[in-house]
Amino acid sequence: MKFLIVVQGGPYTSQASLSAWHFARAVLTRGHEIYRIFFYHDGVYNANGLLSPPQDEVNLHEAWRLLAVENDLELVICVASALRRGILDQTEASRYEKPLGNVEAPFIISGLGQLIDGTINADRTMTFGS
Amino acid sequence: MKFLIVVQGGPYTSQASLSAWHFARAVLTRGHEIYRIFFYHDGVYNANGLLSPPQDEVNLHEAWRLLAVENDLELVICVASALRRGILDQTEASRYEKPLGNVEAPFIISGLGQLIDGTINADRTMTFGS
Amino acid sequence: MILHTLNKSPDHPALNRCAGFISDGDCLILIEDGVYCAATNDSSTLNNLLLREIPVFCLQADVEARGLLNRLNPAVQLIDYEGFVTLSTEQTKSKRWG
Amino acid sequence: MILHTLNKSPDHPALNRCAGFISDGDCLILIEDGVYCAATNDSSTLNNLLLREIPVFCLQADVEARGLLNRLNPAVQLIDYEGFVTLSTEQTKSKRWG
Amino acid sequence: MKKLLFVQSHPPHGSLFGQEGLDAILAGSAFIECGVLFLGDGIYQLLKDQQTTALASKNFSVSYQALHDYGVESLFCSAADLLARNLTVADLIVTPTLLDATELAAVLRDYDGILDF
Amino acid sequence: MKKLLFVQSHPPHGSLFGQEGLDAILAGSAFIECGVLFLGDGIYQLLKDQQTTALASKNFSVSYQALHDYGVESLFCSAADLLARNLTVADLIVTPTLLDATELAAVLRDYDGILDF
Repeated sequence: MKFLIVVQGGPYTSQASLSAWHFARAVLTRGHEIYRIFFYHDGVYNANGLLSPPQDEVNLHEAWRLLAVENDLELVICVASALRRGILDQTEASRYEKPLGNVEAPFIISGLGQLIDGTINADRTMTFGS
Repeated sequence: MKFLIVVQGGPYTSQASLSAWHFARAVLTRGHEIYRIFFYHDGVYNANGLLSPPQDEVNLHEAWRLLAVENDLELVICVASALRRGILDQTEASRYEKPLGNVEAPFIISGLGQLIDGTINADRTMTFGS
Repeated sequence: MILHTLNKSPDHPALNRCAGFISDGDCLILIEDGVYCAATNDSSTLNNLLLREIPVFCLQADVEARGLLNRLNPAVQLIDYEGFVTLSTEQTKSKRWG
Repeated sequence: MILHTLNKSPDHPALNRCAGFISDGDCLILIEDGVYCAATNDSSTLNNLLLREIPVFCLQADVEARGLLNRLNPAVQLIDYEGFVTLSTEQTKSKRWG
Repeated sequence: MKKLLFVQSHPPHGSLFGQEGLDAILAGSAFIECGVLFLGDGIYQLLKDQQTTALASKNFSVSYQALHDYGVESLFCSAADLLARNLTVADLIVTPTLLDATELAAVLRDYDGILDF
Repeated sequence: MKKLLFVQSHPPHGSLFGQEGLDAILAGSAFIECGVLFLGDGIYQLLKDQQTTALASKNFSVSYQALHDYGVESLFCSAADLLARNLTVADLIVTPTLLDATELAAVLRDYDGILDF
């Protein structure tokens, strides 16, 4: 089966990101497919490449990045949620005249259409929120 | 009277930042002094200089910056809260080998001692949270 | 004497929990989603506080934003942010509920 | 058939609200702070669901992290994240409560 | 999938859930048949006469009036939630269908997918 | 100011309030006399036998055992909150003083400042 996973909570602040990450790994372990992971609301904070947690805490940005790279996953963050929270890739940084963004691949900034497309084309949608 | 204002909520996500900003302006209008504004928990997201909200929404980062510059206020963000949320000034960015931080003056990264000092030395502490 | 601030609707346990901690001489200000606590006249918790002559305030900007200006318990007093500041100077400390 | 996920303690209105929406054939999984809902045996809402033979699950990692392993309502079933995935494949959709 | 249900359960202005949820509804309407269920304090999003100037918050609720133009016709709320808040449909910007507990559970079953805000 | 009260009202792991609140308590103890009040679900922070390995969350609650070394001796909780959760002090990592409603209100009055988490 194909899963859409929606993450609505910021890293650490709520447990939503950690739960979603555990769930995503279990989806793959069970032999299912992840159609897309969509970060909405405070979930977009997971894409911030500057996350620098203490060494005895999980680095959730890095955890998502590794999971995506190793399994060729799509990590999509909502552009509207991201911009107002200061989560920008290089393209958006240039557009808004900021010196440098804080988002890099495999995180991709895109629109809400990717959320709707996911709910339509995945077999299951699982939402994790705060 | 001297006020310590503590902001524990992220911009937009909760109303805490907006309420704190209105309260801070009213403190000054009433002729009182702001000893310090301390950003803790998700409040540190207010310091992110990359915030790019739509034009019909208040830019809370810019609102705090202007209030601080015009009134010579201390905007202090907690270092531990900030690092794990990816809110870094240039010094911390270098330390953690990130290309560039996202925090500039008048926001200052400092420790929890500044929160305690504020509660001790200000006449009143007002906390805004999510 | 304590200025209690409350920012959650009556759907949440904050109002009931807070009420037990309010002593004579304290006051309560409803802010943000807390103003919904004053949007009906039939909250026994709020009415008990008012009967005890605990002053209860609502932040006007929050009331207006939520369309509640004509729906408030008339015993609750509207104030602006400057009034909020004045309250905080009159009380010796504040406690947040939410 | 719906997999209901719930992530708030019984202090919040989520459990009671959720219960009214659970139909026969649905199941409920308590995750994150939701596992506190199964930490006592005297929740009438939870017991009503169990009486209706609605399957109720708790995520084991969340239970362990909160020190609740020996405090759970024995009618609630412990599962891991893979079991969570299996439940979500067995039900046709999911609804989040919190 | 044929029909997607959006659930709004937070009051407006205190958080961004309502506004970002509405953005998702508008996006969804371009792709698929959408319904909206207002639960608990979510119904407060539809209250008339929200004046956000003094607060400097965005009055996004007025955009619910545009849902009809986007082809979103199915709006639901709980009659009990409305009553508990001393509200009637006359107090609301748009007119959702009032449902009892059995009908509400049926709405969840009827839709092929659910997005929660 | 002479005494500062920290109020912990969130359960552990579901949010960062407990952990960041405890950081603030430890910081406070270096400067001033501190007390801690556990309210509502906040008392769950003190529950014994939290095993966070599988969750990969930080087991910060064990640090409450160090409060004594930091000179933080005044820990309070509501007897009613404990009872409502089927807990006794034997279930807790450290032993707070159990208070009734009148005594709890007196604690708030007694401290010169309050920090809420």
